Amino acid sequence: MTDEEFRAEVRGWLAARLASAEFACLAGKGGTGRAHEFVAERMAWERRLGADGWIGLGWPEDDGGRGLPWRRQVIFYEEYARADAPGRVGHIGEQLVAPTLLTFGTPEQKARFLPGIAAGTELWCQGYSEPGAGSDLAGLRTRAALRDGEWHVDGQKIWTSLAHVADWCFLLARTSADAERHRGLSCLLVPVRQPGVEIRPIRQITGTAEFNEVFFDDARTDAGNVAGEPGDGWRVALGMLGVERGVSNLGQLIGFQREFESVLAAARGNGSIADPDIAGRIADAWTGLQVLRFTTEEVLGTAAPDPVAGGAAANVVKLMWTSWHQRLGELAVDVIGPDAMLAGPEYDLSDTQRLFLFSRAETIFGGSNEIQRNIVAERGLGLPRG
Amino acid sequence: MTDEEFRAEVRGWLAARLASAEFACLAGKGGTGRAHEFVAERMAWERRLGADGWIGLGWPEDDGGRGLPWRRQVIFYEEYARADAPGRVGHIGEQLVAPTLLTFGTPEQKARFLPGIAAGTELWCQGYSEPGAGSDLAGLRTRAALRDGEWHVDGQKIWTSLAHVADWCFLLARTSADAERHRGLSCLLVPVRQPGVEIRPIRQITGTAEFNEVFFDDARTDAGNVAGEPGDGWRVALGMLGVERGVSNLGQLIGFQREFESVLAAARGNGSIADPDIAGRIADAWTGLQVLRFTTEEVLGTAAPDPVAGGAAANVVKLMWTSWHQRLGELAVDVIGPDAMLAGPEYDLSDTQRLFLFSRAETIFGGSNEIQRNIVAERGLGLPRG
Amino acid sequence: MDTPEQAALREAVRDFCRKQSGPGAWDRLTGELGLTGLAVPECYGGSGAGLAEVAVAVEETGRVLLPAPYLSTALAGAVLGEDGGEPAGGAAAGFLPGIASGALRAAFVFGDSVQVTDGRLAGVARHVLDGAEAGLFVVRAGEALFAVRAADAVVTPAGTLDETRSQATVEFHGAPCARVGCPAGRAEDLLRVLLAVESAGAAAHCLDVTVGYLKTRVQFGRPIGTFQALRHRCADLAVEVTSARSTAYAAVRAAVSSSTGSPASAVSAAAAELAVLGPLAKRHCADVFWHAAAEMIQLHGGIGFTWEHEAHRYLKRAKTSQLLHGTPAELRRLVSQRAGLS
Amino acid sequence: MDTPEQAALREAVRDFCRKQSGPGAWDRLTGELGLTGLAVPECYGGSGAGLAEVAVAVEETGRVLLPAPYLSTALAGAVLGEDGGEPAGGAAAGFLPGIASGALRAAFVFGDSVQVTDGRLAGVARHVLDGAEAGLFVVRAGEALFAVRAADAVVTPAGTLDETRSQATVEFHGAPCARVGCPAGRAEDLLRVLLAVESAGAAAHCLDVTVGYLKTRVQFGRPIGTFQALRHRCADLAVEVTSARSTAYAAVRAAVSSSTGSPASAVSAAAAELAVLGPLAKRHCADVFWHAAAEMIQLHGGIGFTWEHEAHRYLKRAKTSQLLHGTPAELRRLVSQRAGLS
Repeated sequence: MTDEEFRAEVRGWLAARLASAEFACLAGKGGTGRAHEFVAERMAWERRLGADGWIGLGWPEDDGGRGLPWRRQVIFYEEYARADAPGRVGHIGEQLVAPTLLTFGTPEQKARFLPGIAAGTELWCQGYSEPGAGSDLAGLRTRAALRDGEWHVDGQKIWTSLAHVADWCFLLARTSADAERHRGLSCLLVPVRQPGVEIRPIRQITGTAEFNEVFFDDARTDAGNVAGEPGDGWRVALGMLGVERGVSNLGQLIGFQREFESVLAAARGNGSIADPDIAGRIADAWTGLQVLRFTTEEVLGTAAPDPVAGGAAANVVKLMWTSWHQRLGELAVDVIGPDAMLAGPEYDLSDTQRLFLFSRAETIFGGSNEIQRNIVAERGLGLPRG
Repeated sequence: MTDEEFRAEVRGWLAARLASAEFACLAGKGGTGRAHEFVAERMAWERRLGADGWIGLGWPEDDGGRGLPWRRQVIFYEEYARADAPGRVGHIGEQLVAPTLLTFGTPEQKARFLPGIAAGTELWCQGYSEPGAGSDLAGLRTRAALRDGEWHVDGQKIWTSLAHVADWCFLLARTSADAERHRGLSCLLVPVRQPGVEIRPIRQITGTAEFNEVFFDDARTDAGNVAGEPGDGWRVALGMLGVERGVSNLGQLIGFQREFESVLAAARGNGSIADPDIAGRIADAWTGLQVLRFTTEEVLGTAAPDPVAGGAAANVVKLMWTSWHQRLGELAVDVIGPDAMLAGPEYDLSDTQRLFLFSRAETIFGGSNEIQRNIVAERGLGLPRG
Repeated sequence: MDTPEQAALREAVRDFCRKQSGPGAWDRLTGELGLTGLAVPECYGGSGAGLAEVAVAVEETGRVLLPAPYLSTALAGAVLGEDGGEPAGGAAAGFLPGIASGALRAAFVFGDSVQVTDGRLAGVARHVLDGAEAGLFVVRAGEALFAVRAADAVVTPAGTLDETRSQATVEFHGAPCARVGCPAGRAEDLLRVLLAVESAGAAAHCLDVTVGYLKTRVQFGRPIGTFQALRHRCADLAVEVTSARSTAYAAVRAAVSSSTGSPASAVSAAAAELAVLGPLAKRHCADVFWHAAAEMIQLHGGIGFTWEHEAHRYLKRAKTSQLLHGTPAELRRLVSQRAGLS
Repeated sequence: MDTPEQAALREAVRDFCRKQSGPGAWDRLTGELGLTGLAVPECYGGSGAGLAEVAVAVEETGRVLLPAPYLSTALAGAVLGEDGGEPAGGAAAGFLPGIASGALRAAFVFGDSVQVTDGRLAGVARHVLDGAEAGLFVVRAGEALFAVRAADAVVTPAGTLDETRSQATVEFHGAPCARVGCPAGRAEDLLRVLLAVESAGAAAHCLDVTVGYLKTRVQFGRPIGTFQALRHRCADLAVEVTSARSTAYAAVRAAVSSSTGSPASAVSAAAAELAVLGPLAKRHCADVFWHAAAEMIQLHGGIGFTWEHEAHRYLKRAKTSQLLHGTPAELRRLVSQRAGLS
């Protein structure tokens, strides 16, 4: 099969499924600032994806994947975005947990967890941040202790998306009481639906709740549910941080392109494109998107370290896309004008408004831009630490 | 006399003198990036200013000044700029050394040095920065030791403007060998024209030399020539840093206004004002100048600390004016277009080119913008030091 | 620089804003504090102070995004008050006592769509700030200004992203109206001046709160306010906020000097200055406010993005203030034209 | 990503640039290294590589601001080479061997003032980059391109702020000329692409040198590269420089794919892409270069401002590259128009 045939297959599958009675309601749902929408339907969609073999495209075939090369995975994400398919609820499992287990997991762990991820039947959330440890992950205070063949977990996580629908949490916890900072952390795999876990949604700037707080009060998981060695969680977690959204960065460019086009259409529609300021910013946004695309392809698409970005290519890309997307949100609102500051009944927001507001979070979550700059300075440029 | 009568007097004096055969050549000379021009004539001009009572306007009458209030001093600077009078060569004596001696000097020092400054017959330069101590003044290594009734000075200063014409250097040197950092520094008054002092001009981005390196090799000055107590130089020097150009900041706005107007005239002249980009930046430059003027008047013109800028008002103003002036330089060049990148014979530069290039230095010298931000964060906002 | 009286007023308003909450706030603000009557002549029940005092109150209420139509109502007092230095009947006589007492809330309607025919107004205006609660509309029609009772208009409140300040769509279908002496252009510039002051106050609050957070939030074992990159961004913001406040008050001075109580010799120059500084200050201050609110969220990290934290309200207010009564690009062109820069 | 051959070429050019100095440099660059012949067909003495290889050499010579008319000459080889895939006579046959050997330096004349009448050119062009040393001018007249010997033109070198690259005023008074097949618009876009590559290389150098300085300069008892505010600015610059390089090479790929040697099916799409990416890349890269040069001076402090330090040359080159062949504002409009964004 050629790449183009593969692309046609993806496109055909998406078109057919999104036209079906079951999933027609999902087009464009669950995207930026819409993680709260149509969750049950998107869970069904996830199972459909799994059943038809669209999860784990890049995993080795021996591990239940399809062993597809990087380019094919990008094609899948591109077509997925182009089809306006719904925001994924299984991406943490597929893109964070599975790669971690493929790298650090035991054969038993892989056998236990990969099939559920691949089938879209077991959903995951990620427990890294805590109220006192946002930028400073090494300052985590959630603790886990091994007693009677089980890890007992106590503490609090925050900014945990999808916790309310997840089956499992991929958790970074302190397992060695005397160790400091980034030593003595472990990556635990903890079932979410148990008495010791309580989930509270966090209402956000958009008025809806895309994230949660998760409280662990003597929550339990089997002794074997640790990814990598106990105490080695820092290396495991950080090793996967860059991987987390690597391959999907290219796919998301298609979605950005569509968002840009809707801004352009709005500017044409209300005549604001005749304003030289708006016209100039539209040209800048389009230029910025091309620059983002070229850079993403260049620095994420090649095996060798970039001559400038060095080992911090993913960080460079994150700084670029979050800033670009945020500016697009401001432009989108400025194009529409004062109407963009009116809310619908019960604070129902338009796509533009969600883009405008939610993009403020993108420069914070997943490693704030300040943390990204620290990493670029250190790993990319080799500047000494203070 | 009313303020307006005083203004008329200043204006009349300047008009008459600048129309005289002796000084007609000086209009607009010695300004931004032109410190190297017409130095001998500007020294004569300085003596003329002194003879006619225009130096030391704000000093107490008992110390040879005129005891004029702040507002009158501003009027003088405004009219001075409006008349396009030449760049001063006596400003370090008048605005740095004299205020220091008025605050910290002995009666003998005031009697010895103030008259020469007021008369414009003794010129000063300032020796703070060193090759290894630019932003970090506390890292100074120039040393002075008291032996046989004289200070013996050894070391090197850099970025010393006017050293080649100055009679005296106001020097910050380490006088206590065992003290560290900002302790053990002293402010010495050192004659420049002696065998132990060697001056080398530094050629700058403009091709001309506005600054010098000054080498001290067993240079001498009398034991009494120390401002404030020996060892107390840090407090003396830094106490005067804000004062240094405080009152003249308001006057310089007139010069900025004239520079802006010449940019506007150029844009009208070559039609580039029809370009929305240029028109917008011209509006921004004009707006920025008004904002700068209002802020300078508000935060430097009132006795009480500004509610936001706090004790860092002078630093806020320096950040504002240097950034504004630098952007004006870029705009001036962009208005002219490619011709602005052509140099005259022997690298002779136009006013626009000097503004464009020299304004890059203004964000560095006199405390770089980075140092200014440190001070605003600490003294203005009360943010804790690391 | 505040006069001693202004400083006392500022302290009183700030104190009120610290404590205010609930439905009785408006009554205290208008009754005990008399803020809506600051620019209303004494003969109409106001304190006869002026726009400078209104600006002090607007800066302080802007700082906390006080959810009340204070700015519009106080400005209506000033605008109508310019007609009514001595009891003269007309619009002023009918409305000023209500404004001064707080019984009557006001809002301004600018834009080009309302027209006057035979003393009656017709047309529709959207995005009328503070319009949902207004009992009085001060309306531009052509170059003139008219006062209209809300009872004679059809008012449809709009849902707003910024829930601390209402907007409404206002329709006039042959509404009876009274002529107001203040030119419409001047009134809109005065509104811009007060939006500038409000923005400057709100921006200062964003900076204050952010600096406070940076002093106490500990990461990597120390307050994040010790991290130089964040310190420098706060310093840059301090420069902007300082400049916003200075610029807003320069515009206030032009507004005061061009008002009817000022010496006649100064009025016309000040009026020309106001025509430039109104749009200039509104643009500059709203831009600074936007930047301060955006940095407030970013520097707070995740917490700054929650509904419970106040930061998002400032972001929404800032963008609304940027877009209404002249976008930054529109005001740039307006300044250019009025300052003769083209 | 360089091919292995390109990587070897890059290493050779970089090595040459490290050591080059003095008047013999051009001879080594053209002789031993054969850089001007990279895009010249082998039948004319070139190596028949292509624009991608020229771009590699231009990035490296741009990094050091090599004071030689390399960019223009190598581009002339590519532009004339598109005519001359096989010995076909005409302009190509006459000039390509000289370009390949280095005996003939070239420069491009764009702008609207030169016209062709009866096979002869008339008009004046200013700011001709690399024009002072050129023996050959490739000249736009209308939509067509012509080759003219410098001996048939009046060339007046201009003094430049940026002393590492010459400019000249070039006058044609009925100069004989030979038609070149490459459309003039394409040639100017190719020039923009190479200016983009050069700017990306120079910007990377500014960042490298600045980072190196920050690692060694000690103030307050530690390398200033440990200060977070400076680290973050370098990080932002690294993002920009990375993006400039990626964008420049995307434009190079469009240039290569749209050249005559490429598969016909791809040429027309690539030509349309080049028309957008030429101006887009030149604007973006020159803007990044300007920012990098300005930060280079600021972060070096006083020393970065001296004549002896190289930083000022980069600043002057960056501004010159921003202003020639389309200012940022002009190119923004051009991109807008060509990409159909209006």
